[in-house]
Amino acid sequence: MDTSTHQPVQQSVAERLDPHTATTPLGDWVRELCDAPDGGNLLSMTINVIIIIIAICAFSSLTAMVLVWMERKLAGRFQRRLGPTRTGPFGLLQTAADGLKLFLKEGFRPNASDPFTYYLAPLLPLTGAFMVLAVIPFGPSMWIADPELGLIFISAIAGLGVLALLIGSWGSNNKYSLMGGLRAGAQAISYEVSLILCFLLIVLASGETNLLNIVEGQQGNFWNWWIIKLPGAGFIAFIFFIITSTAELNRTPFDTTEAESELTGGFHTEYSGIAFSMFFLAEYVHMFIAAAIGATLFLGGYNAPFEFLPDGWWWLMAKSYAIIFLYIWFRWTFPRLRIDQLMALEWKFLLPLSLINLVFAGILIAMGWIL
Amino acid sequence: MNLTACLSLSAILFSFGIFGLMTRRKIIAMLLAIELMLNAALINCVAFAYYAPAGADTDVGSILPIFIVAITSAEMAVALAVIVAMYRKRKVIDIERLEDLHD
Amino acid sequence: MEATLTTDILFYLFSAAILGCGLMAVTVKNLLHSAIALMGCLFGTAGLFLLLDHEFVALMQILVYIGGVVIFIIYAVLLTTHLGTRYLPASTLKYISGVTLAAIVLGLVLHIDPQATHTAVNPDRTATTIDAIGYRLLDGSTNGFLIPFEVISVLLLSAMIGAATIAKHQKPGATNDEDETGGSAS
Amino acid sequence: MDLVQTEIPEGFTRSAGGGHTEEYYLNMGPQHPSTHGVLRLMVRLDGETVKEIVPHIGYIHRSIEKMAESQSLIQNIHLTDRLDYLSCHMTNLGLCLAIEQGADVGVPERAEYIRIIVCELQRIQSHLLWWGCFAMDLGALTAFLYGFDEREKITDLFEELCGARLTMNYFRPGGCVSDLPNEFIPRILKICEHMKTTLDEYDNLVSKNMIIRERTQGVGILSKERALSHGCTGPVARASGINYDVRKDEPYGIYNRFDFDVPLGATGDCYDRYTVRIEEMRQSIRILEQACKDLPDGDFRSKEKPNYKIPKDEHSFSSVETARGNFSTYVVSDGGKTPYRIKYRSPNFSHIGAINDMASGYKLADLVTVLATLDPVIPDIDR
Repeated sequence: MDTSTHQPVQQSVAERLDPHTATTPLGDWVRELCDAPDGGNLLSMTINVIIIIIAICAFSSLTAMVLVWMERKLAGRFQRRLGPTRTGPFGLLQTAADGLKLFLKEGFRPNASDPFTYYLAPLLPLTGAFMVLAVIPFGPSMWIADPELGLIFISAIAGLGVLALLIGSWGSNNKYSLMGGLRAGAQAISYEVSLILCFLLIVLASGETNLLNIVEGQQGNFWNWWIIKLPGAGFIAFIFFIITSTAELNRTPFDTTEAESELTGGFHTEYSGIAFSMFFLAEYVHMFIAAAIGATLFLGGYNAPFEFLPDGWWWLMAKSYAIIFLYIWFRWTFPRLRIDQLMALEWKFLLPLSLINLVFAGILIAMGWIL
Repeated sequence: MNLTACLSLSAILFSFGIFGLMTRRKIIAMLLAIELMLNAALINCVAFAYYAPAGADTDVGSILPIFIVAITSAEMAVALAVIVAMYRKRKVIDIERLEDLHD
Repeated sequence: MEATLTTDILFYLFSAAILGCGLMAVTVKNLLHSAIALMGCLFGTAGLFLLLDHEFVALMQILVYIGGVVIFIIYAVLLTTHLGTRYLPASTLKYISGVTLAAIVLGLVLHIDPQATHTAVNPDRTATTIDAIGYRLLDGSTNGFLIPFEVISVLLLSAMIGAATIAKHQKPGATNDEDETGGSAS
Repeated sequence: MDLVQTEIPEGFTRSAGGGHTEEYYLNMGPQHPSTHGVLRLMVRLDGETVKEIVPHIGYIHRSIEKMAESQSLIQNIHLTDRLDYLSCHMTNLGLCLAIEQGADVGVPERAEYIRIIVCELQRIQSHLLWWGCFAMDLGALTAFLYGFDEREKITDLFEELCGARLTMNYFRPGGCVSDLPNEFIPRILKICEHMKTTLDEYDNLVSKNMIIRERTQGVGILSKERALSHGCTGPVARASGINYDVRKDEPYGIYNRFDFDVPLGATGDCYDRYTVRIEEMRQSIRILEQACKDLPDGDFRSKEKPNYKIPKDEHSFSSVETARGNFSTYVVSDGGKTPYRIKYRSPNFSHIGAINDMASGYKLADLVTVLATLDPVIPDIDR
């Protein structure tokens, strides 16, 4: 992953989007190899970009593998059983075996489906996931891109995930798929409103849209994290963030889009093999991303909970996995909501309360009642 | 890359939009064409702001698109609602089969 | 961004994507395909805006246009068409008139000032920050955009309410009544 | 694929696409996760709202009633296992009671008690499976495994009792095929104690869950009148407020000796059907405890006969309360070794007939809830 020491960022947007200005040991080595030690040329830039892409791909597939294993293990524990144990130590290789099975499976396309949309849809979710992964600050000197409008970038890209479901569900030419897709569209658009209101609260509190600056603003002890620093409002917003992100991730209790007992799989009813595994992979990468964003915004990102402890990517990982544990816990505990109850929850409960919470936070900030 | 290139790009995109608006029969497709034309206008806004001479008010290059986008989404919301309501009523979204609308 | 080889390559890549997807959007028969093509076109435009240092506009393009408007369009397509819908071709006369009109407009626009080539970028220019946009939007003076901003907010709200009202389901009772009398509104 | 069909499929009252709304047909099943087997429901939908449901049955019809005519009465007992395989002891008992009535066979005291114990254990077992599937249909997968975990304990007991885990074939005319194994009663009492705490746990996990309540209360209401006219029995009828339990109203065996309540629902919605079944498990535990306490010593079977014959023109009839309702057996004999005709009355058939009344007007997800609270066993419908 491309890294760089972080100075208080006042570079121009173009400079920061330019991978060849970032300095890293690996990047510098590439530049020296390409005879361009200062600034870089087209060749070194291309090579660096390719390195970044490989890093993201490797990271996201590894994350998905770990998360699938973790979900299965935890589900086993929640259900008084062991989960996978046979493949590799503690069943760690189970996901790899599953992946291998999915890749070797025949890619099957229903005869009456629309090939263009059917094959385009599985490609989209991972693309969005990679784009968001690029702006998450993993550590003080560990990030790929650091756009000034990081938070807006995330909310913009996060809204695109639903496109794949809509397109794929229509292209499969199956009534169950189409219903799942329409549900997904309605659900994603509705819950995005609350999600962005949660983001807005952080923007209001920190006065920043840049993710690195938001994290830097929460340095120090754990009461400097926004979840505690904004008394009450931060915690409420965090809970709303967990609820809305669960809905955006289409996980139980909001998994109406794939509701296997009603829609037999929803939007991915007709997908198999690699196409299905793309959806599956993206689902877990999205879960990590949502948790990482929650950790970054509310739990201080890569900052250590106490000043005397060193900051680093391990803190972000620990916090993200704590949130992921919550998601998994929800999934294996709650039953599913009905689609109309889901919409009522958003429009009659979450949205008004988020707005009130935002006003409340605004009052807190204006009066200076911050820890 | 220069201003002329940007403006030519936007002009070509705009003419695509006009072509679509003229030839399409489905209302949704016509809305799509209008989107293209608005997009061309956006490109113009931004390009002019980028190539503005010294002392010009370049913030407007970012603010005008906000208004364009807001108006477009308002227009789209109403138009698509009308289309869906019309489809429920008549099962047709073909513009030529809606000639009786003016009666 | 300075005009370098890299930016030129990127510009032409984005232009090709915009124009290719734009052409697809207005010519492809399948409505959903043209909506996807429009999405590609808008993405290309967003890239172009990033190239032109307008990060905020680019992100808004993705957030509102692609994440909102295109999804709405796709939603409407999903609700009103299904696979197997026959797409009637336009008449030749319409094609001819469309091409002619498009050519005339293109000629007019390109004819206005082909020589006005501002290749030089103002060296002192800075990218517009989101703070500046915010201050300008809430500025009540003659230079500010407070009144248009408020008007647009009211417009958006009324459009949303209007759209919800128009698309609202009729009461089931009303439909049944019409069925029983055998009269369908025409 | 055309979403809007013009012709009306068999059984529907109105074609889809009429009026100004977008109606279409959806085929749920015969292979669908929530139909618990090979039930096929044709549904007319308006968006997500269910307008009309037409159930299609017969996908696993095995002509058991016809097969019965070519087998002796004893040979027929194992066929009744294949009807309602989740309450096969009770269906066994139904046929045995009919044979005992027709062939005039007495049952020893101990055998009567064993029958009660085994039947009530199986009622709990069947309701546990239903509880798990119900939760799974509503999306709570963990409850499914919890239900199966407890069910496994009872299934292990049955395996020890008769060697089978699903199709027991344990009862015979005049008693049972074998006596209870050693240490059986203490283990049953242990399970009873365990089930009492487990049922409270279930209440915490599912019954008191807000989402479950939202999704079941006021959903799929079956009024008392409609329940009567559809011939619903068992928990479904009792949830609608019909105080009818074969064990109380037409007691068979020695059910009149035990003290238990018949839980009733008020509105007949899905939540009532849920709570009635949960309460039935508690009542079954009560019966089990009483029966285990009073279990006498003695024979487990009256003297065995090589063949049980029902005299000519003797019609024998019995009804038992299975986990799903009134299961009746009607045997007509021509005096030969094999019965002339056997007719089984299965509760599930009536329940599936009532599904249009219960689920139309609600959402598609509610149809799944209604189906889950009906707890259908498809082989029992098709026979």
